[in-house]
Amino acid sequence: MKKTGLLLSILIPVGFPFLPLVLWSFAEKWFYPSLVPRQFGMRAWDYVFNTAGSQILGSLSTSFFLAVVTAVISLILGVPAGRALGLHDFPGKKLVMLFLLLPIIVPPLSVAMGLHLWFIKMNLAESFLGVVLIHLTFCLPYTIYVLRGIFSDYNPDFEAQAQSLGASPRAILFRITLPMILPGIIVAALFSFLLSWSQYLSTLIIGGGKMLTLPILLFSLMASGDRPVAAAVSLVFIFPALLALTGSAHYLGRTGLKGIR
Amino acid sequence: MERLGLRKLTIQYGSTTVIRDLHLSIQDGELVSLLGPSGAGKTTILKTIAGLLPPSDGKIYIDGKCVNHLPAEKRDAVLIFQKPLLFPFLNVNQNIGFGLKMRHVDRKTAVRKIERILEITGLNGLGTRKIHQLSGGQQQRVALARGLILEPAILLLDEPLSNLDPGLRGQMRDLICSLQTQTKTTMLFVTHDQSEALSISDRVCLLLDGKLRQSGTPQELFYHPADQDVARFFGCDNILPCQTFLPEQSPNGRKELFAIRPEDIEIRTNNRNQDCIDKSWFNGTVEKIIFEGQLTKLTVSTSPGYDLTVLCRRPSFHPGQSVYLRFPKERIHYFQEPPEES
Amino acid sequence: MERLGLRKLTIQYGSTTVIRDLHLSIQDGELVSLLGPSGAGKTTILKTIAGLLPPSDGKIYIDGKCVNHLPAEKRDAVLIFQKPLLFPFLNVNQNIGFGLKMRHVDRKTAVRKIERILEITGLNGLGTRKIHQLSGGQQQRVALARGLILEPAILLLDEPLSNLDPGLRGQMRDLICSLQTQTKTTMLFVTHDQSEALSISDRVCLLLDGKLRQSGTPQELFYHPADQDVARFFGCDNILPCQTFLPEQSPNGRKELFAIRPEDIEIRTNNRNQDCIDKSWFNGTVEKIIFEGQLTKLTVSTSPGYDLTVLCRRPSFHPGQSVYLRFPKERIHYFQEPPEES
Amino acid sequence: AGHGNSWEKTVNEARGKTVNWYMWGGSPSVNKLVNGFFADQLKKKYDITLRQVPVKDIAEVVSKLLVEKQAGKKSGGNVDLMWINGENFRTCKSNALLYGPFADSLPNIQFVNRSAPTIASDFGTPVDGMESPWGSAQMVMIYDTERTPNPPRTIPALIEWIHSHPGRFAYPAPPDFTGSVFIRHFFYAATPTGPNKWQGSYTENELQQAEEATYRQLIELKPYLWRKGTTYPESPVRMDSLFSDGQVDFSFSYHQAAASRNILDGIFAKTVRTYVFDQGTIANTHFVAIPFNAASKAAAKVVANYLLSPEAQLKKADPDVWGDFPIISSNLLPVNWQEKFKNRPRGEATLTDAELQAHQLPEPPSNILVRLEKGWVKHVLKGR
Amino acid sequence: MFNHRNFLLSAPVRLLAPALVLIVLLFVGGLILGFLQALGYTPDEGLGSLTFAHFIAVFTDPDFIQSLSLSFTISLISTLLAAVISVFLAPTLVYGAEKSRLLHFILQVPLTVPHLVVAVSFLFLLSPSGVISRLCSFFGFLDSPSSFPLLINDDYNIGILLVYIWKEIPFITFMLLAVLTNTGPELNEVGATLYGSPFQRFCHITLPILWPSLGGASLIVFAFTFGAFEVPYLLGKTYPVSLPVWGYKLYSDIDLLARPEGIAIGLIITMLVALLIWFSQLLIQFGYRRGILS
Ligand SMILES: Nc1ncnc2c1ncn2[C@@H]1O[C@H](COP(=O)(O)OP(=O)(O)OP(=O)(O)O)[C@@H](O)[C@H]1O
Ligand SMILES: Nc1ncnc2c1ncn2[C@@H]1O[C@H](COP(=O)(O)OP(=O)(O)OP(=O)(O)O)[C@@H](O)[C@H]1O
Ligand SMILES: [Mg+2]
Ligand SMILES: [Mg+2]
Repeated sequence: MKKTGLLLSILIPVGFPFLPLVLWSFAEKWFYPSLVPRQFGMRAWDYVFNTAGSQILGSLSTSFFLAVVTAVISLILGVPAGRALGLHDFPGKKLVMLFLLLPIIVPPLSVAMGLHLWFIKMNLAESFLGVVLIHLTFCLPYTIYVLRGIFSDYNPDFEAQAQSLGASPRAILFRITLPMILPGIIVAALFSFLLSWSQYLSTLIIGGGKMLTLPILLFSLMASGDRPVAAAVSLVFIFPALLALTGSAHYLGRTGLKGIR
Repeated sequence: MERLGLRKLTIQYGSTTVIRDLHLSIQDGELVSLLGPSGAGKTTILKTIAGLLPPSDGKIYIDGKCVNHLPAEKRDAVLIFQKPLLFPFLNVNQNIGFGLKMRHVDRKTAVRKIERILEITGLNGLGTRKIHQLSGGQQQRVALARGLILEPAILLLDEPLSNLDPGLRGQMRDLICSLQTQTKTTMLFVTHDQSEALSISDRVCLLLDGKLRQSGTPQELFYHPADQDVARFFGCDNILPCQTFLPEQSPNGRKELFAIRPEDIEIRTNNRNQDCIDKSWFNGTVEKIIFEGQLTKLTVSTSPGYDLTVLCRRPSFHPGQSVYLRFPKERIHYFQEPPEES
Repeated sequence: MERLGLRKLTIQYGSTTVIRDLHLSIQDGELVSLLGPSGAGKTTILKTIAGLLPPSDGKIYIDGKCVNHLPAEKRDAVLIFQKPLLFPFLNVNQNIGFGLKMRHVDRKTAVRKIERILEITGLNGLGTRKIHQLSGGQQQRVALARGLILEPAILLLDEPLSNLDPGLRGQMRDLICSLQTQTKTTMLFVTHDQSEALSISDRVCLLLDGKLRQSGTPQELFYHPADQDVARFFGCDNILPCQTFLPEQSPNGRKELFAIRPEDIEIRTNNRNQDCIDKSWFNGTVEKIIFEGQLTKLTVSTSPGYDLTVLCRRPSFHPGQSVYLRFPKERIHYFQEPPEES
Repeated sequence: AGHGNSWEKTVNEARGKTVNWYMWGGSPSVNKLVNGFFADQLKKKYDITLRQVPVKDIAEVVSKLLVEKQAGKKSGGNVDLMWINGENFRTCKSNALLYGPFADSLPNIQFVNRSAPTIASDFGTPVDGMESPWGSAQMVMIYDTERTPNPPRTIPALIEWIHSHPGRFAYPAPPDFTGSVFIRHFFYAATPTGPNKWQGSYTENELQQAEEATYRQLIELKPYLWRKGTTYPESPVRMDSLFSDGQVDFSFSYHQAAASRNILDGIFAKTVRTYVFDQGTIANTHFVAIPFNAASKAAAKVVANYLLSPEAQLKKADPDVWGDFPIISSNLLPVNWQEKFKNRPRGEATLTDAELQAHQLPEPPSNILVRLEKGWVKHVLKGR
Repeated sequence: MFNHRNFLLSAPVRLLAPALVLIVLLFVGGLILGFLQALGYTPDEGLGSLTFAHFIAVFTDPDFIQSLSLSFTISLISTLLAAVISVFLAPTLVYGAEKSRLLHFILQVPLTVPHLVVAVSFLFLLSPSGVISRLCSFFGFLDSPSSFPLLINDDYNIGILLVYIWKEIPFITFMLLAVLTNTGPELNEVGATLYGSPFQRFCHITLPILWPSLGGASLIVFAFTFGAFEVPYLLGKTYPVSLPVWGYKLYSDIDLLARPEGIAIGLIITMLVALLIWFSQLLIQFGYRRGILS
């Protein structure tokens, strides 16, 4: 009973903002002050899937590959770093940690502005790689942050046990270490993915509109005032993120997406 | 044949020496226990033998070959950790077969071996269980099976029983004993529990302060401790000066202290005068009586000013009572060497 | 005066009943221990008394008042948990003074009380330490002090020693005893360690399978177990049919089984024929000898086909040897009631 | 023939190339036209892939080119074509950010009356073939015949109307281009000698006086605006929503067919109509330009040329598609095309060509435009 | 190449090196390059023309104080509100519905929704003709549409605050939930048996437990909202604008001279955030010394 009340008091405020998005995306004619659209229709969805389909699909895949590549690189660099910070003690650890985790707090705006000119010179601006690099500046620290937490609860004796049972270092890495930290890897990957997925300004500065990601497309659509289309694209924008969340819900466990921004 | 040999083994963490100049030799088929209090460095030794820690000095021989420069996975010594450390993403069979897989043993042989080991460790039918579906005792048995199946030259067991309930502990102790008899696996068994070490092993090695203090049969260590610390470790609190208690018995001037086990002291009420004329009896007062079940522990203060611990069965004393005590001659243990200052 | 009374207390988690119809009464100044194996429901009982779990049936009286409907903070019972559970964000003084602060005791009185309790728990000078600067034993003492300072009607202690090293455990046991004598605090002490329960308490209550099986002095439980399970819990494995072993001694037909403690069985080699003419001696064969230190455990098979456990000191037997055994009449324990089927 | 030859070379060179056309992406109907019809035709005719890059404000692209120039990126730029005019063109031209002149080499330029002042110069900056025209537009007022049967047809009448209907009028905050064109009408109204004054010579003093009068009017109007002028709709689109939601009674657009489009999309009610002020409303031409470092310059030229084709211009003028004015003069076209242009459909809320052309005002030079925008921010918005 | 034994055994330095190199190059490098540009460095003129003029121009602009205080108020209020609500929400969830996976899932949803989308949906909700206004008018609370209070592009930044609060409450709550589930209910139970009433337990046990991570989470929220662009851009007033919006507008101005000022504003935001971290560290240390914290 009490639990149901609690559930509702969370569900309603969380769910309410989705209501106008859904309603608008199906609205054909909806004049103020009628409560529900006077006429429902698929114009907006038709625009999203047919008229502008290739553009929206294109930006969907740009966003997606950007986020996936960023997440993968973050993991490749972040797993060793997280291990060092979570498992080892060494002089200067605090300072290194500050360095590696500071980009979580500093807004990406300043870094992107600073790097832009040099990225242009090195032909990195408006390129996939350039945008991946700028996303890495804040995704990698988040990955390290998550994996540090995982590794500080990690028992390296599992590796020693495997080695004593005859496992080579390579076998240990792939058969023991990675499976053991798999939940952490999934969470970290999800973090990176979501951060990169929803990034607007730094993508715009470095990608210059050429890297047409969903947020950039949505932003330019917002100027159109075509509310049904903006609502439909917004929903398209949320959907993969929700899918990723649902898919990894099992690994997130009780701590959930602790620390995602 | 010597399965394991340690020669002048010294192990350091950074600059602190944990183990110094350790010598140890274990023969084929022996079950040796390494006994020591918490923090003595037992795990450290096992890890070094297994190749998980580099020694700072000394040599390690397995089956007569020096293995100092072999990595852990190439040594024929398998370490079983204190916690079962089963891989949670593998089932029981896969856990037990892990080592075989690492050695590329073919599937058929592996399956046969796993079946046999499940049998002798009493895990039949649990092969396809997930790890979290096992009880603590079952997990520990899987961990044992995982090591045993590799038939290593030596199996190193790090307090495999300390995480178990007292009831289970007895069962597992028996299981290890019977496995050892069945498979003739040479084992080095680490524990901090003396009764475990005394009851399970052919030979006990006592480790105190990073040094091997004494090595011998359980009875040797228990009844003939090499020094005061060993005696105290085995619960012999009564370490007394010869001069005060045994002025004439003292066999030669060099022996200054002797030990007598609490359960070896004879104690009587001093109202039955007829027997107490013997000069070997002396006076004491009962200070404290603690019933501990099979034995009751008395603290008795003696006239020379020493508090003695006496263990006896079903005593009929009460605190404050005056008693007679006697040290049976054959139970007195003189230390071989002059005791060190501590 | 009754400090704590439990009447027909039943506790359930969901639909599984953990404790059924428990009766218990603790008088002012008593130290009662609640003994039971892991999972017996000991913690559950303490939490229920303290008000942290609601009982599903029965009444709880503290100082004669029924407290069933009082929340934990209004009950005059303080629970000390297995882990010290000190507040990490407070120092030692603040931890100890926590309860006083909750009661709005004025600063001066609080400071005085804290000083006194630091004194008697041997924590002088540690008052301003941070929690993580304390050793495990010190932490446990702070936890004790934090409860004691409130002078509750009853102090509930949940295995306060089980997380400590064996050495420390003895010291803390002595401390609790002496605190109890000094402060006359009524205590309910939970443990799964029988020697702890036997040595520390005025009265022991044995909990098995959610039921209170026996309650009495340590000696009563140890030597006069109410039933087979109690006997087995205290290590008396020899539970034998009267008809086979004591056909003529059996006092009346109803008693079917008797118990004899392993250390009470007399054992002799059967080559000294002169003594063994007594009819009370019977034959056996030594199967297994396990040296456990103070006592050695023998498994002896008897001609009626029972395996007996015998504990004796420094035996000179060897496996396979034929021996004579005897059950001293005065050590035989007949069970009061017909044993239940199990 | 030589001319034709080199164009053939251009077309050949353009084959298989991709053209990134950076443009304002705020209009779904324009997006649809570009990504749909234009892209399909270009692919079919020239094997050119047209890729629209929608941006919020083309000024961002200009500043991007500036940085690229600064960074020395002289070729391989991502922008092949951009939709541009006015101040942005002036900045590009004066900073040499443009490739050209190229417009006069386009075959289809023959359909354009190049001597018309609005085509020869862009907000007072001579075009010089550095950009190619592709459409023109005129500001129209939008109202709902049901709510406001008799809309005010002069600026003073509008001011009066706002006074008597507090809170029912809003305009987007300059430098938004619709808001900016709106205040230019006030500026023209505040110019005693009429709008053409600024096309010729004028003194700084005269300009200042007109400016100040404009700001005075607008400041004085503030309390009667929507939300008492504390905030402004930040885009024409936001103003359209306010209008369609009945929050305000007028909207306006720098695009004469926008209202018809909105009625079709169900955003405006069917009773919405447009009108122009009696003194006229401002009209301008929009162009496409090729940046100095564009990667596919030839293909960009082919696209610019295609945009001037009668086919593309007719499609663009269809109110169902967009409704933008054709930039080509129908009298320069072949006869069959002349017919088609004459009979092309118009949206129901769109005024006739004659009505609109009779009420066209020129844009002031872009330096005046910039001064007005900055001055508005300073005096009207920030109140300094 | 990658050596597996190194991964398992080697010194932390080697594990950290790749990540450190990347962060130092991109993050630290970006800040330094930004600083150079804010000082007026251009590839054409080189280092010769360095000047603090752009910083001075920003600092002396009367808009600076306005923008700063706007950004600061938005961040402060949204952080405070989100923190306060989370502090009450987290214990309620842990002690009230610890095992409800569904609830946890629902609460995670806002974390995955980009700020941009939230801003769009709140625009649809709160605008004068938005869903809420329609609801009010449907139930007869409004006589005319213009009597609906302005919640978007308004003087009090209600829309921005609501978006941030909606997004950040789950964020802080999850940080706190992790602490509470790690600590378990035992300390609270101890408090109860030591006579602490529920309110006393909340003040003297739950709050001190939550304090460190609450501080950390709030710091992150504050820094993020302080440096974020999308939400104030879409939902903010025409004037004054928040610091990041102002900075980006200057940065993307077609007047090239405005660009260094834009970068300068970006760096000022960074410096203010760094200052905030330093200051909070100082506060914590002060707390340690005074024994307020431990
Ligand atoms: N990684 C390490 N770095 C530094 N010192 C260590 C490390 N591991 C253990 N030590 C120290 O070495 C000593 C021996 O540790 P070890 O773990 O071998 O003891 P142990 O005999 O196994 O104790 P236990 O019975 O508690 O398992 C201890 O004093 C311990 O503090
Ligand atoms: N929250 C719970 N929900 C359901 N069952 C529980 C819960 N807590 C304990 N139990 C079950 O109740 C029984 C009694 O548990 P309790 O913790 O009281 O045992 P205990 O005697 O204190 O054991 P130990 O010596 O291990 O502390 C156990 O079988 C346990 O599995
Ligand atoms: Mg160890
Ligand atoms: Mg318990």
